[in-house]
Amino acid sequence: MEILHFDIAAPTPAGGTRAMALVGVVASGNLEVLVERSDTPDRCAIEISTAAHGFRDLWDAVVADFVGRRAAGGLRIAINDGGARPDTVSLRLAQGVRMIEEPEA
Amino acid sequence: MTPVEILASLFPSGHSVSAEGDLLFGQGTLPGGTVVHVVGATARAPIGIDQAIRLSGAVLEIARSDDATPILFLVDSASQRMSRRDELLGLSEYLAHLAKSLLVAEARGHRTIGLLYGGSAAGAFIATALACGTLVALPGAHPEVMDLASMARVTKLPIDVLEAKAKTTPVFAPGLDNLVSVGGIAAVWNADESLADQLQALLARPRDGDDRAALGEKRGGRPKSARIAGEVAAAAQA
Amino acid sequence: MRQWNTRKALREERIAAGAGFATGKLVHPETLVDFLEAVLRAGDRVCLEGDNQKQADVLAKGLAAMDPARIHDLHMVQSGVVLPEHLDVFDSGIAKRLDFSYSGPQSARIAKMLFGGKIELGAIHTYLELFARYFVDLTPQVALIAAVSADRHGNLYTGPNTEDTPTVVEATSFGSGLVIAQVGEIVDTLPRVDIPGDQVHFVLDAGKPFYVEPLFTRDPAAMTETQILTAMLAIKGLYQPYGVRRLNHGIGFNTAAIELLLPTYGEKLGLKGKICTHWALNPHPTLIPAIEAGWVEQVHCFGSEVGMEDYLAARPDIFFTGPDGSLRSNRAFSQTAGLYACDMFIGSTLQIDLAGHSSTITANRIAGFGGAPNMGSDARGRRHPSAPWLQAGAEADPDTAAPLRRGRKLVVQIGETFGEGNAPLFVEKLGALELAEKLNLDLAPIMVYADDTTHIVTEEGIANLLLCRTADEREQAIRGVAGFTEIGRGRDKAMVERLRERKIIQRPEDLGIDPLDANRNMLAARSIKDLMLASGGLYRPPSRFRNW
Amino acid sequence: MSDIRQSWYEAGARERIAALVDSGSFAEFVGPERRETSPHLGIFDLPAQFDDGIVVGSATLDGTPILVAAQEGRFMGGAFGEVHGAKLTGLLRAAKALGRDVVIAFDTGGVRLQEANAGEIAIAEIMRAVVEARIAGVRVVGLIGGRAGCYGGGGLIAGCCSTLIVSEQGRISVTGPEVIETNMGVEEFDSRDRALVWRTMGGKHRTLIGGADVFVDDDAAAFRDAARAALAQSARPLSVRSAYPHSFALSEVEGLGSIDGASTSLSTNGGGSIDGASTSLSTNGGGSIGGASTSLSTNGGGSIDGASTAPSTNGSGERPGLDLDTLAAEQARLERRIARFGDAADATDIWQALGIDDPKAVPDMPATAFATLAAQYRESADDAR
Repeated sequence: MEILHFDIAAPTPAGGTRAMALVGVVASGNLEVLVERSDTPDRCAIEISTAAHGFRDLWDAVVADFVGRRAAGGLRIAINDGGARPDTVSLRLAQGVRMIEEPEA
Repeated sequence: MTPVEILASLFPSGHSVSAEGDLLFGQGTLPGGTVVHVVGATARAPIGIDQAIRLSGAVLEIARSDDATPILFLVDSASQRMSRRDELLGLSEYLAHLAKSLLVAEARGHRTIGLLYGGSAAGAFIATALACGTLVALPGAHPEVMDLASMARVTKLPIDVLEAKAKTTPVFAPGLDNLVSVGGIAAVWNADESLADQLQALLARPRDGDDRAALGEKRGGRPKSARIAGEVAAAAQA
Repeated sequence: MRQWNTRKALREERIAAGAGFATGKLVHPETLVDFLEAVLRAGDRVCLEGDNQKQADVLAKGLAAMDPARIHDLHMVQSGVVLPEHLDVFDSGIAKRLDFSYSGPQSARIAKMLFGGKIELGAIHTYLELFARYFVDLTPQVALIAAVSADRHGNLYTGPNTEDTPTVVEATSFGSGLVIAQVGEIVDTLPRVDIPGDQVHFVLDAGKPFYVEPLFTRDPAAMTETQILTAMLAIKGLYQPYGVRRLNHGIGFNTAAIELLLPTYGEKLGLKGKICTHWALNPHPTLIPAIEAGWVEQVHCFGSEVGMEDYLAARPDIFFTGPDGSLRSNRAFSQTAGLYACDMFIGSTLQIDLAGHSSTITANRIAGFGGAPNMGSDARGRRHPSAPWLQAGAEADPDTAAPLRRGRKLVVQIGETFGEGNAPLFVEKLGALELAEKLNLDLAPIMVYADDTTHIVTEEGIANLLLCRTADEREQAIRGVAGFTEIGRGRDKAMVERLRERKIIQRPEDLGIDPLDANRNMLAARSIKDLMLASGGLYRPPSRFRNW
Repeated sequence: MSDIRQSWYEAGARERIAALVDSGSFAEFVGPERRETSPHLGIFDLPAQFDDGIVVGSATLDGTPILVAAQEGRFMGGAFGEVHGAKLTGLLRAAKALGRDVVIAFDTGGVRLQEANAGEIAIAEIMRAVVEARIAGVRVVGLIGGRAGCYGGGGLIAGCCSTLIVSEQGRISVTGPEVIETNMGVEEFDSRDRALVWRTMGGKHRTLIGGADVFVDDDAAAFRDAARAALAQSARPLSVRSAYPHSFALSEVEGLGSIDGASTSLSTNGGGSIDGASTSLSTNGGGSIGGASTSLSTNGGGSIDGASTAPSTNGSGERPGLDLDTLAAEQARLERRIARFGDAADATDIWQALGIDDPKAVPDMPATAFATLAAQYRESADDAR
């Protein structure tokens, strides 16, 4: 497994009060994204565990785009990757943020 | 050891165990006077619906009596029978029913002891040996959940790579030692000593719940199972 | 004195040679190989019928079993290179030269054989183009065709899968060539006559139906959220604003998703009756929900689809059917319809370059074209107006006076930025170019040329190439929807934003679409079983697609 | 789009639980945030999943506390590994201790190959835990309708459950089609013939031979309704349970049970299914029929009469804990199955022998029509499970 870490500035803090959100599943071409809160509201930390080695640049681009578009501040994100395509990664990250921002039941 | 040798060592004063195809039924008396029911699946034969229903029938008959006689299950089987007919008729129900019969017999006070003296695999292993309250084995027994060739096909790893990995962990490869490590087999008996003595000693110790996960943890084959099961059970009762 | 009937005389010779292995027109099945060796001559131009669906499979086996010492160097002119036997004849030397259109399942092997020099390649055609050449410079001397049944006079019933047969027979039989048909059975009375017996010289009772591939069945269960998003973008960003009513769809999952969104998402947008009413299309099972919901007025089919026969027969208002009730398909006519009478072609491809050329040919696979280059091209001979055609023409050329301005067919490439095996859809250099260099071809096998392509749809958005005024704008418009591929990451971000202001690029949010809304619950059917139920049990999917 | 049927087959483990239990009532045990992943997958350079492919926890269903588990069939085919199995074992042990019913949404190919030995023992531990919980009077309801089916050891665990609820897509079997084909040849089983796979192992066939109790459409709401109905019959007061910690003598609790069963099913079925419930009470005292009629009525009307005529082998409206009588009845049921159908070459032969006029039409039948047919012709397992 290759482990990648990103810790980057995230201008927009995530809303909502949920402590955790989980989207996706570890399957071929898919991934799971576990979203939790951190105590640094202006940063987003992402840890990726992937069996597809050597794609750091691509992850870099996907993560930067995500933080630019979504309210990712104050989030700690852990990813188990089953070899997902970048568009699937983007979608899951967006779903993760939406879920953690959902009002609690 | 062969079934004949095993039965001779268990019941030196004789027994009534006889073969019915590849199955065994009957009883024997231990030197100490304890009567033991014997059922068996032998000759590395696969367990299909016809074998399973016969075995469960025998176990349920024993279970009916309130005399708390132990049941000894001799096991040397293949896997479950792989056929269209068996699956069409619901093999999963037959194997589950056999396991349930053993478990309910045990709950009614009959100790159930599996004695693995040969092979066993997959669903047949679960429904026979592993459904007993205590599972012991004889040296040379060779249980396997999945053979390495099949595993190589599914994991797309060459067999020699799998064999190398098997040296570092007992968790996936076939073999008696590996099943002992994960706690599936309580003990390996000594074939050179009286099996009767070893069975009498086993019966003299009261059985205290399902300790396989604890054994697996102690022996290093299953590092997390006991703790996780305990934590879930505790959380549910909190 | 010149003899003016040498071709017919040669045909008579072939018929006489074949008669020894036949009773009347009926070939003795056990003598098939001897029969073929008797009627064929080395160097013959032969059409072995087979396209992307139906196959004259028994005749193909017979052909491959011939002795290459007797019959060799054949010139095969056929739509599809699909069965292993289609290439075996080149391995053995029975055949030498090949002109074809499509080679889906054999794409890897045909590439290897072309590189190895086993095949002398004429050209890779689009269907209609190859059919055209049957009547000009590639007229077959022998045609080996397939039908459902024959009567004793050689009249043929082709059933729903008529496809190429009338075209092949027309060219061969009236060009003084020999026509040999394999049929599933001999009957006294045919349900209908698709091919008159006087155009057919021999009939082989194959004792079983010809092989048909269910090529147009897309399992809704395999459709992804991203494909659904691209389908939403296409409907709201193209079908709606252009008002596309007459169209053709490719066979990919993205377009199948569009078909399944019509009764749900399309309905919500109020588009029923305003889009997707008339089709040149194979009978896609995924179109069933839209048909049942009343969206579709008429469909003409290139071929049929396995399992759809009873459904088609039960919907004669929608499909072209014969007096017997079954579908009549015709590839040549439907391709013509797709070229001249449709306002949109939308389909998927494997590679798109920075100019907008697209190709399904990669370094190791030569899948051919099928019908896409024809459908995906602007018909220069078109003269009738329609709203989408005029609107597209105006976008491309705002300066010319309207009465003199050509319209434009909408030619749309739709796909995800990364395809199977995470291969990028967008590339610097097409595999087709590398192939052309390697094989020293005059033309790179481009599926849809850049100047025909009007739009590209990906999950990132829609690029409208009609509105681009320079090559640079065009390149950035393509980069602007190329996602995280290297092409996409190499975009000029400022310029892409300017293109977005001019609506050359439209993002999902520009169209009021939230990508997170794209989910499988929007599909009118989420499984093959749903399609079967939607058809009222008339659609009978092949076993391999079932999970019940 | 809330009016759209939620496909059980397509849903993930967490979506299934959300659809099954009362909104907001689910509390997960050892959840993904704990990152208790498989310690073995790394050996194969395979990615782990934070919950190891199973979600377990407590919830309420119509206000009644239950324990619930759902397997994620998309992660490693829902297979049992060490952690995955241990979570279910722990849950079932708690069920026995608490006397609380359990619902398990199966979706599994069986033992996880990469940790085969651990998975195999885990299945044995789970089966023991199911049986011990059932002996203590707990009801364990299995739901089967996922992509991975319920294969291998999963099939054996399912065979230990008190009630199985299945959809057409759900497959229950030990050996999978590909494995049979690989080991025994394509003549024995052509795994690519999917129609054959489903009519041999699928939900309709299992329903018809009594391998599953309740047939539902591929609809999360239908699974919920059927689970609710199945649980509604098990409301044995805890005092009764503790008074008879092991094997109940049937006669001792029969009277109490049927009264209890009657009031429960009447109060929860509600609306249009009261007729069905009262009919079944009058003819056979409830039992599993109440469950059947409830789920059938959710699939559309017209089937209640059929359901109420289905035979019952147990006159009790209350199902006692698993005991010898249950197993004796199951032994007889399974022996009868071999005697009746042991020579059948294909599922359609069995369906014909059951009296179904046009067995070939069964696979294509919509759920409602099939449920009606099944109610009339199936071999009911009733309490013999």
